[in-house]
Amino acid sequence: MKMQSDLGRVRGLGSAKSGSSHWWTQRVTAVANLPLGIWFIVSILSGHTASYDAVHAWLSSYFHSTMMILMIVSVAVHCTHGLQVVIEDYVHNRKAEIVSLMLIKAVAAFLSVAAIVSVLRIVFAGA
Amino acid sequence: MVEFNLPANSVVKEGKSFSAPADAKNTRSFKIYRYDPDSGDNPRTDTYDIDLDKCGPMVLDALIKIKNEIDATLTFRRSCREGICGSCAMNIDGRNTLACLKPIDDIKGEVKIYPLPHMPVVKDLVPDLSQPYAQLASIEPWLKADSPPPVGERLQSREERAQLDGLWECILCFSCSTACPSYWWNSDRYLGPAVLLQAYRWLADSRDEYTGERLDMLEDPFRLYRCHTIMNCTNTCPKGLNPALAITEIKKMIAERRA
Amino acid sequence: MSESYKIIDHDYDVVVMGAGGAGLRATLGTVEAGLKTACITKVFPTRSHTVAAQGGIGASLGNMSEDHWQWHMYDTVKGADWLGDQDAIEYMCRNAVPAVHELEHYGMPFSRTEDGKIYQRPFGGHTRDHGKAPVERACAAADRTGHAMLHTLYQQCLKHKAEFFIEYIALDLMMDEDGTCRGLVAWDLDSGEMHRFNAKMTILASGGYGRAFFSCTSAHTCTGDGHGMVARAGLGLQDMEFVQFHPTGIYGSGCLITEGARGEGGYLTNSEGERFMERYAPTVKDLASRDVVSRGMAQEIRDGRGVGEHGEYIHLHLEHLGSEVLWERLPGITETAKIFAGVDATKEPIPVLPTVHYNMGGIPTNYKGEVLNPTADNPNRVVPGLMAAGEAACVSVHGANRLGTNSLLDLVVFGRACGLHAAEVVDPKASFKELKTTDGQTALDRFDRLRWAKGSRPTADIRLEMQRVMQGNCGVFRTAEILGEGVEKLSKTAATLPDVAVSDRSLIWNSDLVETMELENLMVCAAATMNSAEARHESRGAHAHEDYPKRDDDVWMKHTIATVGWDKGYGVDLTYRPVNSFTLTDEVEYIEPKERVY
Amino acid sequence: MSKANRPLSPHLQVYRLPMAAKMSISFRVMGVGLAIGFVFLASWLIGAGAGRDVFNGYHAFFTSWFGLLLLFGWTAAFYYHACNGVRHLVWDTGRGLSNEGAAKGNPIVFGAAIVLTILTWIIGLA
Repeated sequence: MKMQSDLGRVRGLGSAKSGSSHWWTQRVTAVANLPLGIWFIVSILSGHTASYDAVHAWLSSYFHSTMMILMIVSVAVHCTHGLQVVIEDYVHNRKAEIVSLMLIKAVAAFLSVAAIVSVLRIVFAGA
Repeated sequence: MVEFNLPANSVVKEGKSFSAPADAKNTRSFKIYRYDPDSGDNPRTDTYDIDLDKCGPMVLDALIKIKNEIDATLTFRRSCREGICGSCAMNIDGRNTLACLKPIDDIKGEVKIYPLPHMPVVKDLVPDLSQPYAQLASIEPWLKADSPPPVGERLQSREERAQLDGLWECILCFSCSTACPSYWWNSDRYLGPAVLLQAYRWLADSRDEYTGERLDMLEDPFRLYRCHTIMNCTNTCPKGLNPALAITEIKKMIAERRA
Repeated sequence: MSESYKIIDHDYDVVVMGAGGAGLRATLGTVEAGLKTACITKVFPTRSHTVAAQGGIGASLGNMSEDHWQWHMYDTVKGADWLGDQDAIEYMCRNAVPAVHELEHYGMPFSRTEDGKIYQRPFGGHTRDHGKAPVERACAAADRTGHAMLHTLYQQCLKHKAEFFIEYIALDLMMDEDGTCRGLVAWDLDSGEMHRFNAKMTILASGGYGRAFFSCTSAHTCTGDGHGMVARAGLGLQDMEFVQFHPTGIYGSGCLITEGARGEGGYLTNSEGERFMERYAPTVKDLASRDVVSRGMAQEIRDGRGVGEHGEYIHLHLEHLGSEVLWERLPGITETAKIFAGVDATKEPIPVLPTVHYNMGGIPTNYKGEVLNPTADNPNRVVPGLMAAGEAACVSVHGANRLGTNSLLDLVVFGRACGLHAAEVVDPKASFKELKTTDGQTALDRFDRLRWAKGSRPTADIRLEMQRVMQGNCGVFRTAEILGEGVEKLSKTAATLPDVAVSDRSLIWNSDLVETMELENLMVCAAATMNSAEARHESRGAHAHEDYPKRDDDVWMKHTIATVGWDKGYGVDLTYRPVNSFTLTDEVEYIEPKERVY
Repeated sequence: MSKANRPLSPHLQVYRLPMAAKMSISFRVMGVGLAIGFVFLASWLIGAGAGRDVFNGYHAFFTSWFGLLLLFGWTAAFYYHACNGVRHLVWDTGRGLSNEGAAKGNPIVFGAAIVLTILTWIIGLA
């Protein structure tokens, strides 16, 4: 049974004096994702992903590999920020919340670094 | 996880029906949420058939008619009956509004009436609002200024005063907060649209000298940033105010002061 | 039976009943003075009826044109038809300017003039230089001035960490054998527990009793609870026959259209399209005081010049003001007209009718807020430990008829006065007199009696009958016959109160029981009003007696004191006390009575 | 009697969600779907770096009917999320943030997302 006063509960631990960075980053990556996403879709439609050789040729280009790495970073950040909000909204078990927040960050970090390494391998293999 | 379903003690059962007098020609059914705190039973919905020819035009008129003529135990808050006190906020026909301002004719078919959503129910249509009231107190909703006031009034230009329009008219009915899914899931930490609108009312007041401190107090992943611009608040406000815009203005102010 | 109630005792320096404008201002004052204060209220503070006030708060700021508090005082005395106590009126009008500036300093969002000052508009009965022409005296926040004020006062109470007991129903006062008030008993709707508030000072700010009538602008909660408590404590109520009809209640719903609408240039017409107020008040026309305008409207309707199918209402025109002015200065009533009359005020006239609006009478007090229990030898005898303010009180600054904007002013000025006086007489260091187990027992007995009432007449039945009698027999026009019949009918209705039926037995949020207790309070008010009116054989202010159409200063320049025998079939004893014919200071002279023309 | 035992009033069960709210929820669902898409994108890239055989495995999956269905879903999700996202960015400036603005924006977001999705697939399949 909750016996703490309403005001005590509402004031809680006070303001975290943060949150604007998260909010701002979400917007910045959203804006970045628009041209990056269009670039990616146009690339697919242009046949750059149609075969192994096409992909290698495509990503050997400095421009396209740079775009790809930027997209990976921007999308990964946007994803983790977005998922974080979803988890904070719905997961109210404190332990589960912390674990899942760490988990999505770890997965995103691993996948994006591995993907970037892969892109770099293609770039340097082609050079 | 957040519970999207109602807890076992809150599941609503079918209740009693009261039919209209035999000579009634223009009848309408009102399906009303009932909860009796003494019985320990689950909440139920009772259905009352009302002769609209012998009833005022608003949903509140129907509730009062039911209380006066059919079932005196029906319990709800009401006071001014003209939309300025904010007492009779409830969920009518699936949306939050004031019973006194909601014409029965606006609703097709059965009129379903529930308390404000996702709140602890004290009895029938009376929710416990102590949490939103405490949240209101927590934002310190009063003028804070250290400059000694002049002998007469503080001056405020008409343009500065116009900044308060759409904010100071809020009647604290909490229709908006209890319409917000984000508030449903996180009302313990998210301040909710009504309280944030009040917070912005003081940020927007040219006479207030604590803008920075107020923003500091609000900048929090939960207090402010749980707003996801779902727009239910603005959509449901019975006074036609725009809490979503007020919250956005707060976010803009915080963004603007960043390097 | 009643031993079973769980009783919680509190000690407070001051207990305030009511959290409207007067209650909040009094609470603020006592808290600021360092007194431990409890504010007991049956609704959350911002839901109090002050919130519905629209047009403005009167103060001679002179922001728009020349004005002086002496002019304001003259208008108030004249509006009151010389029944007001001029010492109190002087106190109010003199303190109006600082009171409004104080509200502004608290953060109240007043509308502004071009040069950034508080906006003021003309209002009925407020004139420049003793009746020469209307003057802009109503300090306004659009047409939601009461809302702005009430929220501002609540905010200040939050700032000062005032203690509120919200949704507590005050049952009765606790009175000592020697007539000292010792606090009150209240019922917590949320938990069902009973609370005894042991207090060195009790301040009643419980509002008016508009709901004694069938059609009124008042909220459902305006049920004269303080009046009932005072009557049950054996004290009298003053000038209850003076009930103000607001000229412009929306036809049908009774919702208020502010007088500020006429202040901004609105006017009334009859079925012939005639601006008939020119006949009744040639100088200020539609901006005459409310009793005059209401009587004019009622006369037009009686003479067959009412508008509508059955000639039952009057038209209020605003459409010529233009939608820009309406939406900026009168947004609230433009909306209200749309919702409750289905009328677009920017295009068509609004159907209106004089509607019960305000009770000039109430609990007698002096200008400090102390409640009076007058005797023949001492008309100014004070009840120790008890004060009152706001519409519940009769100071009397409104006399026989209140001017618009003077109610909000009354609230803050006399709410503040209560705070000042309490700070003066209450010693926070003095120990509390202990409560006896029997203190408050009568309140609990009454509660228990009504809770288990198994009669045959539902509360709503009796209430409706009472409201119909009041509406029909105590209206704008009164005759000896109508009033005599009213006294009889009302006593018959009151006689059925012991046969009341309550169907909810719960202690938690039992609104059926709340309404029944409110009905007993309303009956006290109704009985006092009807009997006081029947006895006053003259016409003065809001009391228009057709058999005695003239004011009679020789006989009736006196306040009525009605003592209601709530336990004796609501019979009423009437006594009288003199009107104070002196001012507070030498700076202004007593304004001698003269004929009242606008 | 106890305050702790008070029932919770119905919420999702009774609230008639306005279109803007439904769009907000689908915006979020699409976002989560796109996050899953990111997992596939990253592993596809890792596969492309790992060698021809691994890549061809991925390629076979994405050109199967199920893979194409997923791709179609992601395309639709992307356009919807992007269009509604643009609306949110506009809202963040305070513009169009009203009942009328939302009502106007709803069909625009929907229409744009549908047109762009179909257009992309027409080009892709051509």
